Amino acid sequence: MAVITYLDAISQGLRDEMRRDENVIVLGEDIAVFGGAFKVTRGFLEEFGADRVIDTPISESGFTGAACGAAVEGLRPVVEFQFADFIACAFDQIVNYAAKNYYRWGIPMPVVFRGPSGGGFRGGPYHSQNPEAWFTHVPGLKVVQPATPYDAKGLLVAAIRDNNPVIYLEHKHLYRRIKEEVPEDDYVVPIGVAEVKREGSDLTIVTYGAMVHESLAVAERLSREGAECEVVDLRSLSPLDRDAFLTSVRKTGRALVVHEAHLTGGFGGEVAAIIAEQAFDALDAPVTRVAALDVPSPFAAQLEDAMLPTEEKIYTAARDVLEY
Amino acid sequence: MAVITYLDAISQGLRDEMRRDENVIVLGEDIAVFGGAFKVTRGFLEEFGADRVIDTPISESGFTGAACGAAVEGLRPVVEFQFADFIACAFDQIVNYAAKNYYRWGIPMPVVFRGPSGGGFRGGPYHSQNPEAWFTHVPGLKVVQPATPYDAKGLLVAAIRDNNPVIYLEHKHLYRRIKEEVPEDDYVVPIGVAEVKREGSDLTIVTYGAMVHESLAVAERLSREGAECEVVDLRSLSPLDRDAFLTSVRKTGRALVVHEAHLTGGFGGEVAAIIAEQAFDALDAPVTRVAALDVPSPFAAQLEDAMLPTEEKIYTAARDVLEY
Amino acid sequence: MATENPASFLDPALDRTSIAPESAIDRDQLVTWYRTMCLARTCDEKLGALYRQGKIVGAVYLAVGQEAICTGVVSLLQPDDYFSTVARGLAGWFLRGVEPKHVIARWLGRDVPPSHGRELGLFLADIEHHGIAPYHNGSMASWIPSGAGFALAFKVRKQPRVYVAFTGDGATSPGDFYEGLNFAAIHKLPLVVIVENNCFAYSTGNAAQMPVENVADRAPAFNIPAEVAFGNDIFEVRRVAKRAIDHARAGNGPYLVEFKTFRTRGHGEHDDMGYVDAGLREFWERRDPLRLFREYLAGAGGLGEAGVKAIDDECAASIEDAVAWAEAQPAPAPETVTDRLFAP
Amino acid sequence: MATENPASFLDPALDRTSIAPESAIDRDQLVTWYRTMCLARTCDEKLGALYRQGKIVGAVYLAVGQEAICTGVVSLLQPDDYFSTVARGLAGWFLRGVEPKHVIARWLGRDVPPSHGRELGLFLADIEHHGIAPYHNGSMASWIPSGAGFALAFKVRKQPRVYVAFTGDGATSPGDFYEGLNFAAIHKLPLVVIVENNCFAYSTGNAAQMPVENVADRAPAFNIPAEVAFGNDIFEVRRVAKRAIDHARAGNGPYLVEFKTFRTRGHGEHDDMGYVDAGLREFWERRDPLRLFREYLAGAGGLGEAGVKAIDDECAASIEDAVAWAEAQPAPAPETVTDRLFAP
Ligand SMILES: Cc1ncc(C[n+]2csc(CCOP(=O)(O)OP(=O)(O)O)c2C)c(N)n1
Ligand SMILES: Cc1ncc(C[n+]2csc(CCOP(=O)(O)OP(=O)(O)O)c2C)c(N)n1
Ligand SMILES: [Mg+2]
Ligand SMILES: [Mg+2]
Repeated sequence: MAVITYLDAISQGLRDEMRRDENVIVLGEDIAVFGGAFKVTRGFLEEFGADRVIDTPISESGFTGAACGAAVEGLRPVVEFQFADFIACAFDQIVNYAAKNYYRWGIPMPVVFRGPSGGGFRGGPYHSQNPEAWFTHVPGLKVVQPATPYDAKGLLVAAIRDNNPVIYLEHKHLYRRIKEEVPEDDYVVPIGVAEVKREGSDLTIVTYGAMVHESLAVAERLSREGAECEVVDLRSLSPLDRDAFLTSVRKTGRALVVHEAHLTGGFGGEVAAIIAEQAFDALDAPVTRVAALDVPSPFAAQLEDAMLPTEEKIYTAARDVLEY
Repeated sequence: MAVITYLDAISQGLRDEMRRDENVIVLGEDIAVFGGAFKVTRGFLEEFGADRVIDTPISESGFTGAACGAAVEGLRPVVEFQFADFIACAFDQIVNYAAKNYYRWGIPMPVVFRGPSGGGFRGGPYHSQNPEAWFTHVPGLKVVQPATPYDAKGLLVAAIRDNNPVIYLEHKHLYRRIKEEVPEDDYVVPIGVAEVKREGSDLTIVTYGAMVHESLAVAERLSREGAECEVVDLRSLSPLDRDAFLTSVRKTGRALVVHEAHLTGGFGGEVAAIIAEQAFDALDAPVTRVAALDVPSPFAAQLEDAMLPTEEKIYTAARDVLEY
Repeated sequence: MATENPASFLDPALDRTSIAPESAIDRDQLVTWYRTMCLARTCDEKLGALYRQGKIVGAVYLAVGQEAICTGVVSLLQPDDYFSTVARGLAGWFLRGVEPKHVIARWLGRDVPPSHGRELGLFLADIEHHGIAPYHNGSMASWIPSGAGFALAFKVRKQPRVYVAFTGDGATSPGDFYEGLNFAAIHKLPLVVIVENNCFAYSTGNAAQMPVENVADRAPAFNIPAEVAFGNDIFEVRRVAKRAIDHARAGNGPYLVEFKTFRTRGHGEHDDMGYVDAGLREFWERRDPLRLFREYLAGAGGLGEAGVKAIDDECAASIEDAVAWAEAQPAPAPETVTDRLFAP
Repeated sequence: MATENPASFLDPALDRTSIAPESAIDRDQLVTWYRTMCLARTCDEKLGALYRQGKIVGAVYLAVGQEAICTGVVSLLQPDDYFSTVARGLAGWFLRGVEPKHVIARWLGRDVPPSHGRELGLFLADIEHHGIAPYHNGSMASWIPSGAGFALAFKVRKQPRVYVAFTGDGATSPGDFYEGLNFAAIHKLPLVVIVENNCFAYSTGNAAQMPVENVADRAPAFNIPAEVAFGNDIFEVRRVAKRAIDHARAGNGPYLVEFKTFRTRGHGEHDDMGYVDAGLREFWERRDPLRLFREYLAGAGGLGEAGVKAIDDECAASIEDAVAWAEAQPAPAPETVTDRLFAP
């Protein structure tokens, strides 16, 4: 098993599926000749040809709709948004066509929307957003957000094989920073199954995406201080593995919910609400959330750091919950 | 004071503002010659002329963007989406232009987006949606949702006078069903201020929009059974009047959150999470939510009724919380 | 109003009140098409009545006056071609074998396939049985990108199939119309766009929708061929649509045909059409497609008045039967509401 | 690649390496324009260096090779006209009085107005001081609808002002381009669209973006006039843009001008332009707008080699000063992050 980056794991999963199944095609801006803004599809055009690796004009709604139609006809398109921010331009096709089609007609639509998302690298207001909460509120969509190379590959393969539209949010700031051993062969990480990334008995941190890493760092720090955190990585937001975090919270009695998206209306509210309702009797402290401030992502480092949830903020909140 | 419908209250507020301020213009599909799909702007073309009452082509993104630009230049456009469902087509302009403009440049953009929303009248998947949660997660937008004619007029006037983009969601199913006395003259209902629509000591129902009426009906029914519910109508979701419902929950010790939008990822999660965190010590029962099922809005009456939160479902949930 | 002088957009040769095929057409074919159009008209009128009786709730949208277009176009398709309609495509469905009783049952919200009460009767997708593709019929023009996607699949698989997207004039204003056609034109996909320009998008006349006289005038933006034709003459519809379909099937890319037509009912039955000029209405009523076809069939077409009347009667009876069947169908069970959200 | 034979889209008369105004132009004017272009070039090159030094984080986007377009166009505007740029409009800003030091400070994320560290240096809106309108520069083409909105406000208020929306070729593909221009054309709004067709949208050549040879070929869809011109000759730019601006100001509605040009750097400085054919690069390098203008000025323009060099040196010095100033500016205070979310 080779140690590869999160980015390479995504590439590998996608390339392998394209080799296995000729129905898989990829489309998006600058993904063919250029190999993608982040080079996820580097070499794909050469290997799979222009029929299966399509450079589109800048027209997110148009190519999303086209992918949806092609999916109904049996192709398995994987759409790359150059930045997840631009998924807003394809919003209607996703929430009103892709999401509702099967419920209305019983006709499957196997399409994957890849959204390079998240901040932390000074991308400013239009290259840093975390759009998951727009989609977790839309019945009929699956939404996944891997934190590690292993999960990135396994969830992408699962998404491509799924017969439903899947929003696959890959965090740009993890692309080259995060590496691990990833099996070269075929495996899936099932959609809808969370993973306990670290066990602990004192506090449950429910998180996903980039914040898994900050949360694990906080857990290590707290462990040195004598408190053991259990870190539950949701991986899939929709469908949601409620049991995974409820079981954990029932064990620890304390819950901290962490994500990089804005606090208000974020998916953490949903998770916190479920814990508060379903694990009420088990709670020894209020369910607390750590998330980005409710302002657009600013460009300057000092401002972006102030806006994003950081290890420090998670640590402070965790301490508060532990000491409640 | 005349008794008027919710629909007429909206018309009146809009007409009055257009009379008072010549910068107010309206645009949307079929709003001029036809007076609007729901006749909110009936007679406006005749009174204010084609420069201020503009029938647009079907191009939500285009006329939304145009309204935003005109707003920066000092007009105060009120955009009508024929159905709130189609706001998805203008999503990018709203969340990425309107919402972020002031934060980025300090230049105000006074624009109102009217979205006739909600179900209950067999409109099917594309004419019944409640999109508020997409927007409450976007910093820079104000989001209001009136339940009564008085609030409908007062919030619309406030929205038009506000120097920020405001999403104004009016519930179609209230249009002609709900009537009350509404002052003919100029008043505003301030954005960001909730209202206790009914006082009570045993249970707090936090709700907004159409569900205010179902909640009040449940409160009456429970009152006959000996339990007094306090019904807090949020009216504004963003900014959110946290104190209003936290004060109430601290008094009653029990909270039920009710909205017509889908449960998962709905704004109720945010409200429940806030209560669970901020009023933890006051809670005698888990914070519970009642909302629509997580499926697209079906057309058939039997299915739509099964999908929507009903008086019966609210009643059952309220009883459970009271008896916890 | 752009439409005040409707004759201006009709070629004088087309502005006529009698129609005929160019070459001999099988009698059975003629009868099939006439029956289809008549059935659609009868069904639509019945739907209007059911709405007024309060049996259809919400709203109802009829295609009265536009039947020749989809009948003519769909009559040219191969069984494995796909098409999608918007609100005025009943005749096209019938020609593909959809039964009126199912349509009515769906308008009544009954538990019949494929949507089991979830969708309005207005919309239909049933690839398996009828080659009617699922499209997103909420937002106008959203079916142009998806139509391009189906056509892309045909092309990638080297199948000589076409996708026909019917669309209203109003639905040519959204960005999706542009983005979808752009994609189809770049890749030379077999997408045929049939614009049913009935002078209005809801209440909004052509002039308030677009700065050009015809939708077809926009075709240069996509470098594709386009034509404008009279849409109430089924033979003219077939003549023009054939060029479009042949072009697309041969791998030459998309083709747009704009048929000028008119809906003689409101946008929906709640709409009294107060925005329509009397002259325009009258102009088009004289050119009612069913009447034109009927006159031809009863006369030169050789069916005789009695032959045509027999079809009319048969349609009336079959719609009555269809209503009876539809009303007898069960409503969907409430507990099915959460079924079938995700495909296995 | 559509762009393999670049000469094909240039009128032979424009495919030239020496330029001159049609009629006499004030020496001061010429110097102002040259200085503006030179300042922009020098600033861009400095920005590239700061990026390579790691002082500008993330990415940096330069306008090298396109300076004649915005200089020429903006030189024609009235003070109360508005314009918006996308990624390659530095010279236009400078001509309107924006100072390089502010631009550099903003690229460095410093606490300077109007965005106080919130926006990339790439984007600028400052109506009050420079008539540069705030547009939504995240999503391509979103500025065409908003540009139409500004123009609508001008029209409603009967002001003889115009809005100029600069846009790339790639940004003519999104639906917003169509919806916005459609709206502007219907209402005959004073919107001038200046397409800087630099052959690529990021790495994607024109042929993969559009089924027509020129963006201007799409103008019939909007029933508006459009022209294609050589964008590296400031005099040609002014000649053509003047027609567009006069047309719009006179109330005749929108006008589109497509300037053919080239960016001689990558999409951003991280991009090595591996997708660009050597011949194309060379073709355009010979037509570098600054070089063309410089040759004219040093020769027929009457400034002499020394006169031009003095300007070059002055620009170099002033950019050095600007960097020093910018680096000395404070970073925004973290606690300001939540300020100014809502307007009072
Ligand atoms: C994006 C969007 N906006 C608004 C609507 C509401 N709407 C439904 S039909 C219609 C008019 C359509 O006109 P046209 O395309 O000409 O079709 P016709 O009804 O004339 O057949 C409108 C505005 C919609 N469905 N989608
Ligand atoms: C809707 C949208 N999709 C994708 C992007 C990412 N993006 C930024 S610039 C660019 C290319 C723009 O090309 P063009 O308009 O030709 O301008 P140029 O960079 O050549 O000046 C792309 C794809 C975007 N900003 N907006
Ligand atoms: Mg129409
Ligand atoms: Mg370009």
